[in-house]
Amino acid sequence: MNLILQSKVPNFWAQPFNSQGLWMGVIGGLIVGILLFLGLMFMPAQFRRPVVTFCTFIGGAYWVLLYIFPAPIDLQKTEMPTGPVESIGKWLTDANPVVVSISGTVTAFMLGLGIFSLLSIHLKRISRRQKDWVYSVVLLVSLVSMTFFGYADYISRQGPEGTKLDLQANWGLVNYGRDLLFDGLLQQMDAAMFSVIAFYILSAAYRAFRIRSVEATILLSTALLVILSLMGAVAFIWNGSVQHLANGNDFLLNFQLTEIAGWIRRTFETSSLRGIAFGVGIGALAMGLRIWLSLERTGGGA
Amino acid sequence: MLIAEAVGQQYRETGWFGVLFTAILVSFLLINIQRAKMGKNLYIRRIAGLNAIDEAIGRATEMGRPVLMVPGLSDNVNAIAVQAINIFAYVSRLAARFANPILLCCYNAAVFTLAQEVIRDVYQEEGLLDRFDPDSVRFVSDRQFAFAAGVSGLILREQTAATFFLGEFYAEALIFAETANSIGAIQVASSTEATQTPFFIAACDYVLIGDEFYAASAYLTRQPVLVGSLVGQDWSKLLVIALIVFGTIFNTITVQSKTTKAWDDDNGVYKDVSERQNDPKQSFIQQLATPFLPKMEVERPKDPEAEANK
Amino acid sequence: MQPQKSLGEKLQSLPKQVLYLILIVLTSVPLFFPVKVPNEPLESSIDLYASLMAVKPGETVLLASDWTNSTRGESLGQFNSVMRILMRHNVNVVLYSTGDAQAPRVAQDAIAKLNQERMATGKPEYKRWENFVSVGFFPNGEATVNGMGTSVRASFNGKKDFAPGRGLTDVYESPILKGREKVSDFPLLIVVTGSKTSNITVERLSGKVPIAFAVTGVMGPETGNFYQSQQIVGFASGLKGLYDLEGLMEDGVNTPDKSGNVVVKSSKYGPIPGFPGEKNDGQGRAYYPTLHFAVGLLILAVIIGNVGMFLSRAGGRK
Amino acid sequence: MHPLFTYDGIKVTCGVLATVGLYSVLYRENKFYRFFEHLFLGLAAGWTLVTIWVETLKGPWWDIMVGVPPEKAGDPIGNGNWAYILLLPLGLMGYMVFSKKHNWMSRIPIGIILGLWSGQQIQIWYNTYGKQIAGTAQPIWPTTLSSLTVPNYDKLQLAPDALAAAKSQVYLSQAITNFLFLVTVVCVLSYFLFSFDAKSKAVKSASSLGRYLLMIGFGAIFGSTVLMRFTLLIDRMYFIWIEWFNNIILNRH
Repeated sequence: MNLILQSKVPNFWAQPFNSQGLWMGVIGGLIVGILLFLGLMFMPAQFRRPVVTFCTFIGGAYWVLLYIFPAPIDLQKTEMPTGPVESIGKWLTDANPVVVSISGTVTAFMLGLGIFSLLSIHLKRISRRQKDWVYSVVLLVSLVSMTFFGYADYISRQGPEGTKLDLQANWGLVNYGRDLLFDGLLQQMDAAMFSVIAFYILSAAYRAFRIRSVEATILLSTALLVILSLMGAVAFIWNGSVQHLANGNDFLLNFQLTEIAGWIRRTFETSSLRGIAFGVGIGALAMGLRIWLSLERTGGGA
Repeated sequence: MLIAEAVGQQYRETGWFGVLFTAILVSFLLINIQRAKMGKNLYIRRIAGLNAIDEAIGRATEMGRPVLMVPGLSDNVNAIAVQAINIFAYVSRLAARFANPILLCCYNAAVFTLAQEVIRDVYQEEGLLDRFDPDSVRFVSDRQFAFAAGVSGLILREQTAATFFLGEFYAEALIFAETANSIGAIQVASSTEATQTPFFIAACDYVLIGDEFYAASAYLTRQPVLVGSLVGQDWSKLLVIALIVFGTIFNTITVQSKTTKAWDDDNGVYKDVSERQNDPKQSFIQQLATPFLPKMEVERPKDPEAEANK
Repeated sequence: MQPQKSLGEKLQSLPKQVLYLILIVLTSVPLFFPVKVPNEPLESSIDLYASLMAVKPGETVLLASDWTNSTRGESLGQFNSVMRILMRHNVNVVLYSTGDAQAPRVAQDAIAKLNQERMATGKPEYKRWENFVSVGFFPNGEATVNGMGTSVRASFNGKKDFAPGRGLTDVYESPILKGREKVSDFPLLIVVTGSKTSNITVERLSGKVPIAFAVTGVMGPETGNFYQSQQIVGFASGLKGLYDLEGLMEDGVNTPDKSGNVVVKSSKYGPIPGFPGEKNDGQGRAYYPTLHFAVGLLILAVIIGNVGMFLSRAGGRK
Repeated sequence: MHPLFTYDGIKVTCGVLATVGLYSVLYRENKFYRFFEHLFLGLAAGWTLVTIWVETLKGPWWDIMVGVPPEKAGDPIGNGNWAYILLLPLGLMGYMVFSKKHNWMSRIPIGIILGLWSGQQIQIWYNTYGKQIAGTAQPIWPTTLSSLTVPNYDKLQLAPDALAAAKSQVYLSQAITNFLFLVTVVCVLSYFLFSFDAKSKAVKSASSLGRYLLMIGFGAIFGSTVLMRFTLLIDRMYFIWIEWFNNIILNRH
């Protein structure tokens, strides 16, 4: 415990930048990791599930502990914990950034798998001259060039001179390359694909919004009402005429379009969303619990 | 001092009730999982969308066209992705038996890894490993709309006969749904994002709404653990309902009970009416949910080094 | 030869491509003729404006900028309006992002443009490092925001930004972050987002700091949920919210304009000034009128479809 | 020089071409679309490879592991935490997924990520839903019938205390709204009760009512979403017609 609870730096875990101790630690850690790796490879089969179960449990246990274990009350950087309870609490809170970085980093290392899958599919297609192999070439070329320009641009922006490149005047080829590929193409295609949805909404609404069943009718009429209320001009005219009719009668004012739509959204939209949210939330909690305790086998064998 | 150690910061923020309530929910789940394990057979109501799965695959087999599956766009492998993959394990098991080609498009590398592993297992269990093509489970892109473009391209070129969109879907939901619809594929869809469900309803044949998605694996596989936890979820929902109803009644009564002078706007006079504390923080249930414990000081020794650095 | 289609069937089976073409035309033409459409701001938008105006000059707010060009249509305008208000109030901003790796860059570009606009009117530059720091992107959003709940400093640990003359420097060396360890040390947390990051923020930080949102229209409903249960102080949703905001910046709340009549009334607040005469209108003004045509087409299409259905039913009965 | 031949001109033109290319799928799947689709996927993958280091690994992993040159002596940021190296082999275990014999190992990193996620669910559940449960419990019986709906306070011009009193009432309309809100939440929630035999009348009627109420909610969601989608389309059209056609091709400003 003492080893973990060290608050002073440098210590066993945190060595000064570029110090011999640090690099020995890194290399040592790497060796340990590799040994662990090999150890697991040649581990008897019956231990496999327990190992996975254990790792999963430890991962979850941290957050659960953090949740239920009393954390020190506004402990300042300059203060030391009063007793064992507080020091454990402090340790849990301090560990937070470390734990936070784990899943992101581990996933990042696995990205190679994704790229591998992409490459294997498209290289096969090219080598076997399958249908559309030309497009696979396009994909690979764009992949490579984006990677190249991306890194070149990134490197050129390092160091105190980096800020200069915020001005286009100081750009070099690589900066232009990255800008063209990323801002000029990638981002624009993002926006384009996103906006395609507008067309699909139109056709979907035209096809599906028919007054066939009670449900469909409810859906349709609510949708139309809300849409109209969000169109400033329509709302303004409707409200205006209502205000004119009401002249001073506050009760009638409730029939302004924005009022009605607002009421529906407050009363039914928010509430039904909340109903769903409770259900889904509990579902996620249950699923989380099952995974944490490895109660179910992922892959749901029938 | 002792209090300070017993009651941590988080209890002063969310209160003991939060931890207790979560604990109750957890216990509900565990109890029912135990019940189910002990062979108590528990009832699950019919879920239309799920009965459609077999039909969809059957249709795909007749046409000899592939089945496309997308386990949502989770940023990292989480329960939603896992649940989707569990359902897809069931789907691909059927597909494998009918020797029907499958396509599983992943958005995240970790999800891809899991899917690869799980689907291979499925084929192995069925003893049909020769039918498994590792490229049928593929990573398309981890950029939302590149993924959308890629998958719709696949749908159109492969002319998929059945498509399953289950998991975490956002704006791209409608792109998939309409594309698949335009080639007349039979679609089963569900998004844990309630905001996307109406679009699936508009464009898909069968839609699992909200929680039905989490019920799916229990419904399909009838594993005791899953069924049990489903019952536990229902208990939890009932508890939530009970809490809401109790809170409402209690709230209503408190409001009625306090009376004082208040303005009657019609007759323009003061008159006796009960007064509601319209500050929600005052309502009992709110205080239960988030108690406002006073800030408290704790005497601690100073850390000399930190002082020095300051 | 195929049987002649009845009018009803025709109306029900318009080719998609035709609808798409009409939509393109309707969303293109009006852009060349911008007009001001009348409007009444939503309460949530007023609350957002009020909470922004409530921040005192010299204070530092957290601004999670989680949008990129894919939601430029709504988010850019919202971001600009929010930043305009803060800049005019000389409020310092700590930019961070959990939504997208590109978000910080996009936000900086937007600020650069606003700066040009600002300096063109003779105001001093809104300086990087002294007025705003860009903390950058956090890949694991959920956990990072969670960490911010315990200590902002710890979560920002190791993050750097360009300090004038010093190059990359640890953000916590910036004057505007002095003595702001906890999230509760900030008067306001604003999230401008086109993705789920808003939920993540509420789930982990609600109650620890006042939170205000500017979200895309699609997220309006779920955000309304948090608004109703007072987990956030106010929000602008989509183009409507943006148009509200731009209007509020022009007219203020409970404040008379030149001709002396109060444009926006609210019983909730005292008078909150606007910025009449300054550049308040942006995307909202440019896009909102066009929107009416597009939505009009949608409604028309739905009506046609249903009319067609009824006609063919009537035909069937004969 | 005509702006079309400046860098910005070329850049915007590329954007327009890409946009049109992707739109062409609306007519039908074609070679033009296929080209831009693959270009899109390629660029996206390439960019991911860049960000994976620049955004995900450099800061949160490498810099913390090897540390950075300290700004001033004894500055804790300067220290490197070598233990972070252990994450590397952990991540690499994922790559065993393709091995016939050791593919189980890929479940270890996945297991850890899942574990972390699951633990968080338990941690955040109450913080997410607690307040919402409380917020749903509102008074459902009016405290005054002096006015059926909420009066227009601005018009009353009351003394502060009287105004507060008038505001603090539960008027009939509010009571009804609160009641409907309650009913909706409860019915929708009971629609998601799976393990209760639907033969029991109460559950059945509640859940079927829940479904109708859901549809109102979905309708409203659809309504509020539609506008955003159109906004993005308008933004594209603005890009094509104003930023490209008007400003660059016609060279007008």
